[in-house]
Amino acid sequence: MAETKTKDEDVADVSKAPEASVEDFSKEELHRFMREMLLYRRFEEKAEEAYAIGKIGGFCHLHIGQEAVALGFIQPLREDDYAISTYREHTQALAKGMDAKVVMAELYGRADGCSQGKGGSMHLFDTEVNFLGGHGIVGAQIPLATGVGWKILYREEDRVCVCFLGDAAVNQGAFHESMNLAAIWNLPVIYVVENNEYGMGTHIGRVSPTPLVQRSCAYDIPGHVVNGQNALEVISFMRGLLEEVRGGGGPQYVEARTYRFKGHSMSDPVAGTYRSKEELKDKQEKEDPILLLKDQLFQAELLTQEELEEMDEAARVEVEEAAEFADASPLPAEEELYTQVYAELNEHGRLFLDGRDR
Amino acid sequence: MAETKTKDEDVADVSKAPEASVEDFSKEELHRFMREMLLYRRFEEKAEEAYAIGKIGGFCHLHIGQEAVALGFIQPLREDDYAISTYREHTQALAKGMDAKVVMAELYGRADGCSQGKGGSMHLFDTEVNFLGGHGIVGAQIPLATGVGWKILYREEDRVCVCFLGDAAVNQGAFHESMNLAAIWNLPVIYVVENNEYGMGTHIGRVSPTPLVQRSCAYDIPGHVVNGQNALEVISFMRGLLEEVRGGGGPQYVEARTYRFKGHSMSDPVAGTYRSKEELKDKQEKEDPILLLKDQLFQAELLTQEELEEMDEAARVEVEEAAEFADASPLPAEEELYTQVYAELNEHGRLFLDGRDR
Amino acid sequence: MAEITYREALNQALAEEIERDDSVFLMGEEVAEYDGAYKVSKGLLERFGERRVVDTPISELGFAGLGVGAAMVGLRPIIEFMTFNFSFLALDQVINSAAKMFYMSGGQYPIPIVFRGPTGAALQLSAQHSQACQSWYVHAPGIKVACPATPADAKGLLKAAVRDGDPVAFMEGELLYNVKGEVPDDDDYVIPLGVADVKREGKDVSIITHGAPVHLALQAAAKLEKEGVEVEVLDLRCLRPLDVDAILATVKKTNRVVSLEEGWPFVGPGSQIVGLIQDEAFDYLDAPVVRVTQADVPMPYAKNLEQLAKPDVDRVVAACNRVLYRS
Amino acid sequence: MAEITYREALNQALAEEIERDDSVFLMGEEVAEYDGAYKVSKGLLERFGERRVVDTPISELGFAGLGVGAAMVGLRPIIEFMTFNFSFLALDQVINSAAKMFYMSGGQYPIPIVFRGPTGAALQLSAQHSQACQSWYVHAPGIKVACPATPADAKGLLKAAVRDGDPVAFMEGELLYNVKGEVPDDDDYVIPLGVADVKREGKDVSIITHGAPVHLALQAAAKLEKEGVEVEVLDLRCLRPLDVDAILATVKKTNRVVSLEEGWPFVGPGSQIVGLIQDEAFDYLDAPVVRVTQADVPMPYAKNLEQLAKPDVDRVVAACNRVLYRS
Ligand SMILES: Cc1ncc(C[n+]2csc(CCOP(=O)(O)OP(=O)(O)O)c2C)c(N)n1
Ligand SMILES: Cc1ncc(C[n+]2csc(CCOP(=O)(O)OP(=O)(O)O)c2C)c(N)n1
Ligand SMILES: [Mg+2]
Ligand SMILES: [Mg+2]
Repeated sequence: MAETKTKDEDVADVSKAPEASVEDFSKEELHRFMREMLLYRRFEEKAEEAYAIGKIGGFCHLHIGQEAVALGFIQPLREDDYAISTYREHTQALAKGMDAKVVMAELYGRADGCSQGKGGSMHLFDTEVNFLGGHGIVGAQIPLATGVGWKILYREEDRVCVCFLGDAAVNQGAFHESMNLAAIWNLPVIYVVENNEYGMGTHIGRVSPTPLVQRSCAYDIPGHVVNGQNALEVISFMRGLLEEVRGGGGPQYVEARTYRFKGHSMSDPVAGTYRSKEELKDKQEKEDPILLLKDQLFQAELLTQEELEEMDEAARVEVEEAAEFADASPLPAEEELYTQVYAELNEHGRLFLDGRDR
Repeated sequence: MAETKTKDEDVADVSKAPEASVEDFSKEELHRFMREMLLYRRFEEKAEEAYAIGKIGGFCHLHIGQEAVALGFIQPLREDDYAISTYREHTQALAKGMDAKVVMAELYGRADGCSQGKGGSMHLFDTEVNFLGGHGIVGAQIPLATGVGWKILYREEDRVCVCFLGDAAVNQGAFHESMNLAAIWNLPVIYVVENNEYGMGTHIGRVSPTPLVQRSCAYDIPGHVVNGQNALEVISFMRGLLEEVRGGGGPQYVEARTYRFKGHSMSDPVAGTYRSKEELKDKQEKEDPILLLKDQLFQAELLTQEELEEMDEAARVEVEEAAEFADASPLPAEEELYTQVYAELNEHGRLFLDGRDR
Repeated sequence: MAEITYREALNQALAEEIERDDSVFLMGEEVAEYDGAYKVSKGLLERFGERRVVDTPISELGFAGLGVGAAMVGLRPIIEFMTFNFSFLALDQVINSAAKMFYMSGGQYPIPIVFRGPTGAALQLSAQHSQACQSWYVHAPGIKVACPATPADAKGLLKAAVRDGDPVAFMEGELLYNVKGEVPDDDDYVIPLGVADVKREGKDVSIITHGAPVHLALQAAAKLEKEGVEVEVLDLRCLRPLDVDAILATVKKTNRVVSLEEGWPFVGPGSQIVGLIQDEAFDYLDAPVVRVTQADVPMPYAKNLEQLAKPDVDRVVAACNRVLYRS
Repeated sequence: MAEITYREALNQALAEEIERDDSVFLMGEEVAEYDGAYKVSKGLLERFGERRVVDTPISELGFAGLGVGAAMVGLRPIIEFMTFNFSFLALDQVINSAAKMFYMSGGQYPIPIVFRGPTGAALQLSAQHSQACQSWYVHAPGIKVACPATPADAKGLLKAAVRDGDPVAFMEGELLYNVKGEVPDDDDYVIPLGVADVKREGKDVSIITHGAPVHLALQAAAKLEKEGVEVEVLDLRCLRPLDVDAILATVKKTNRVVSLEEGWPFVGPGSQIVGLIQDEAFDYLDAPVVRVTQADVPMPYAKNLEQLAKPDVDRVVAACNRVLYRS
């Protein structure tokens, strides 16, 4: 009886992203990367603060620790490329070009939020920059992304769709069906698994028999591993991958190894139960994507402490303004309860059956 | 960028079943195999006939051409091992030890049918021989089989569950989720894909980017290919596989390459639309599992024409008796409409809300 | 006007809409090379090519979700479920993605998509293949539901559904595909969603129904006519939008109502009809509405049990007699 | 009798049943090491080990089907959906496998399984996480549905569900987990499925409800009491079996009914209640039944809109006033 592959290192046919160095980028680019990641970080910290005082409600999933994945896979996109994600999508929305103001206002559930306060933290959308949400059912965005890829093929466009999913989502049937569809039609979709090691309290090792990158082998979709904490590595890897896909290379599957520095959501303990405080501390010290980039830039003398502080201050100001904007924005008008349920209010018949006055 | 595997031959890590020869079996066994397959074939022919004259209704999916798969994967089982299948399960039911009479009566929709006439062709069940159906939703039996495997683990039993599925079913999410569950818990389930090349009118090559055997690679579940038309090959392969699984080898995935000689169901053209008459004829001539076994036995002088005819006559008689039994069996009593909906008729409250008299 | 089958009417609607609007495509299992499991898409692959008429793997969740994604970015997919029985696998994408996307995106992403296929029982297909799926789809706001009973309605409503800006569950009758009827040739023969149709006028009792049982209602009406009872048959045609005016009009006209549906009773569409009538026309009823539904059991295979389980003409007649206090 | 929370009551029921019967096990996402997303299974892994309390991957269809398969061969699985919102992905296995298996196997394979988890809206969880799933489960025969509102009912009904021979969809209230109440310590404290409970006696008007809104009904009753109106609150506790006798009794007692449910109106459980009452107690009604439901829209995130969308005390009071012709 043949044995198939066992664990880890011996996953066949996987491309590991090459290491990147600061020389591959202009100073201006590098500064932009730093500014972006600082914005994401400060934004999430502000959201955490706002949640604590009840300005934000419901579920709220922070991306702190995973910023380089958002930056790296989105920064190289064109504006007309698409991105779609899960409920842990604040920083991706920002990366795709959404204004911190409308994102924060959405988290606050206000009329000026990107989804007019109807979606909240898990449902950020923006047609302008082709950010397609914000989806709460684990795995559900994967077929949606596949449909976006189908449309690109159908319209013969020179575009790409990037689909983010969590490590736990690969176990959903939707993942499998989508990969197969993307493979048979050679769709221009890049499926990025943000492997932050945990789905809520479950370590991926308990629910996957194989390293995640191996999951695309069944469909002959190229599988790649990238260090999701190293922004430069992710960006240059993604630039290459995009070229490949724009050239007709078809669907790609990437495992971005990363780590979440906060709890799963606001009600989840940060550490101490399903993961140790030491594990977390170790990661925070050694694998913070912002510190890593800083070190790279400092070492190459492409950034000074002063510049960094200036950037950080700018990020804080932008986030502060976003929070003020959100706070000043009104609650949605009561009439909005019944708007946007249907795009077309047919002339005949009743669409709403609750017998309430409207 | 690494390329993953391409088509066919170069699927890594696949065990191809070794060829088997008549010497691996006793004459008595070999005769039993022949008798069994003749029974399956004659049974299906009778079903076809009965359908034509309206004795059988609804959907009816014949297994003609695929008999060696049923024989080969079920014959080596013990009675307390489990088998579960799709809607194309007549011959598997017979192979597992169900009486042709009660199977035929079920196809006729009669009170003496194995499912009392309530299930029909697609829903054959028998607790006595651990035949677990008969399922009509493509892929739905795969999680069920996985649950049976779970129960074997839970009860620490020395049993195995064999799960049959069609080639088209591997594209269902249920397949993927089940394989993953079976892999992480090392369940004693053998998933047998009967690759008859078509799912209705769709050739598998149009809906799968890879050879089917490759589909288990994502979970490190051993993948095997077997020639599903060669009964002896299947049987000896399965005997080995069973030993492996009983020894704790965990889930197995087998692609049995076979071919369907009839239409998908009774309303489907046998050939001439999605497949050519030549293709079919060629398969029927060269890959009929019964003819193949006959040739093997004749060549080894372990079977004479006379014995064969006798066996065939016995099969015909058994099937004829089954049809007579079915025909003589009454329709289910009208009261049966409301029985077996619930196993427990709670003392309180109303379970049936149709307001009909009962 | 030509007399064509329900199947042909659907085929015409598909062909015309695919022709008319290059964002429309048809996708599903066996819809292309095989011409559809029920031959509804016959000839469309040949005519429009493999981008517009697309065979899929058996992956209901996947291709339904794919359709929703494509609709987010400007296409107008028609997703065929070979039968709605199999659509349970895709329900998450229909309800949680399609029906809610427009709302939760604050009006940014409308989802103009049609999910279509037959629903309800055919003949002896047994428990897993004999389901009337209306309730599962009509419960959630954000989606519309149409259930044509005749060739003309099939064509006009399907065209309306394809042109509509919202997700529409379009439920056909497997046993209706061969039913014939007059259908206007007009390329723009569109029946607005939400308009019920009086399929037969009458003054004594109203049967309110939709989909395949419309024909049962008409048969019952013909039977009762011989006994001097004039039955009005109101075909709702759509469940959402629901033509409440037409319901109230027929109630006020006959004061006696039978609600007829093909599926199970508990929270079947008929329960909502009854609720609506008691809410808005309580005083017009001369008798409680009587519902005729499938027996509250999974569909049995045996011919005799299946017949017992399904609503039939005799039950409809008996229900009419009951609300008329005849017997 | 001790005062414990709804969460603790469920936890006790689980522990006792897992202890009592070695064929019972609990399986779902985060149920073991994490103690359950809502901590309902706290301590059970430690106590019973990893075969009896089992964490799964996020694969709702897979592990629901696994449970059904295990039930076919003699186990009694308790499958937790982290919330019923996610159960759409598994609906095919619940309806097409669990609910129909016993019937289509001619009585050979009963499926004693419990699918449990919270349903309905919590606080600002938005459209995809705020669904009352009763209608999707109660429509199909072959399954039973229980929806406890209090700690005692939670315990007694869950124990009954686990011991029952059929599939039971056991729907909890996410906002009820911290609700406290007296619960008998008795290891055999079992409340039979199908028995409604008068949570408050009254003679002027009946509120018929189940699940989380029972508490709304009681609040409304308290409010109305101050105005001299005596409200009876009937908690159905189960939707299938449905305690029709209790419904008819309260209708005959008060002659005025408000039906209250947490979900959407169209074919919500309340529609069936209205239908049932008009069918079997038409002449006892002094006013049409008034339904209070969620607004017929996906649940919005914004706090103010969410409040408007949900049924609330004022709406219930207003509905009572309406059936009483007060205002
Ligand atoms: C279908 C479904 N099942 C369960 C949940 C509850 N849930 C929300 S997030 C989550 C964990 C997902 O983990 P992962 O995919 O690794 O993403 P991460 O949260 O780590 O970013 C679970 C179980 C859900 N939202 N949808
Ligand atoms: C979920 C689902 N989708 C579609 C169908 C309709 N259908 C029945 S059999 C079948 C083809 C299955 O092909 P395969 O798995 O290869 O098995 P085979 O019929 O060849 O034995 C289809 C599409 C179904 N029964 N269930
Ligand atoms: Mg994760
Ligand atoms: Mg096949």
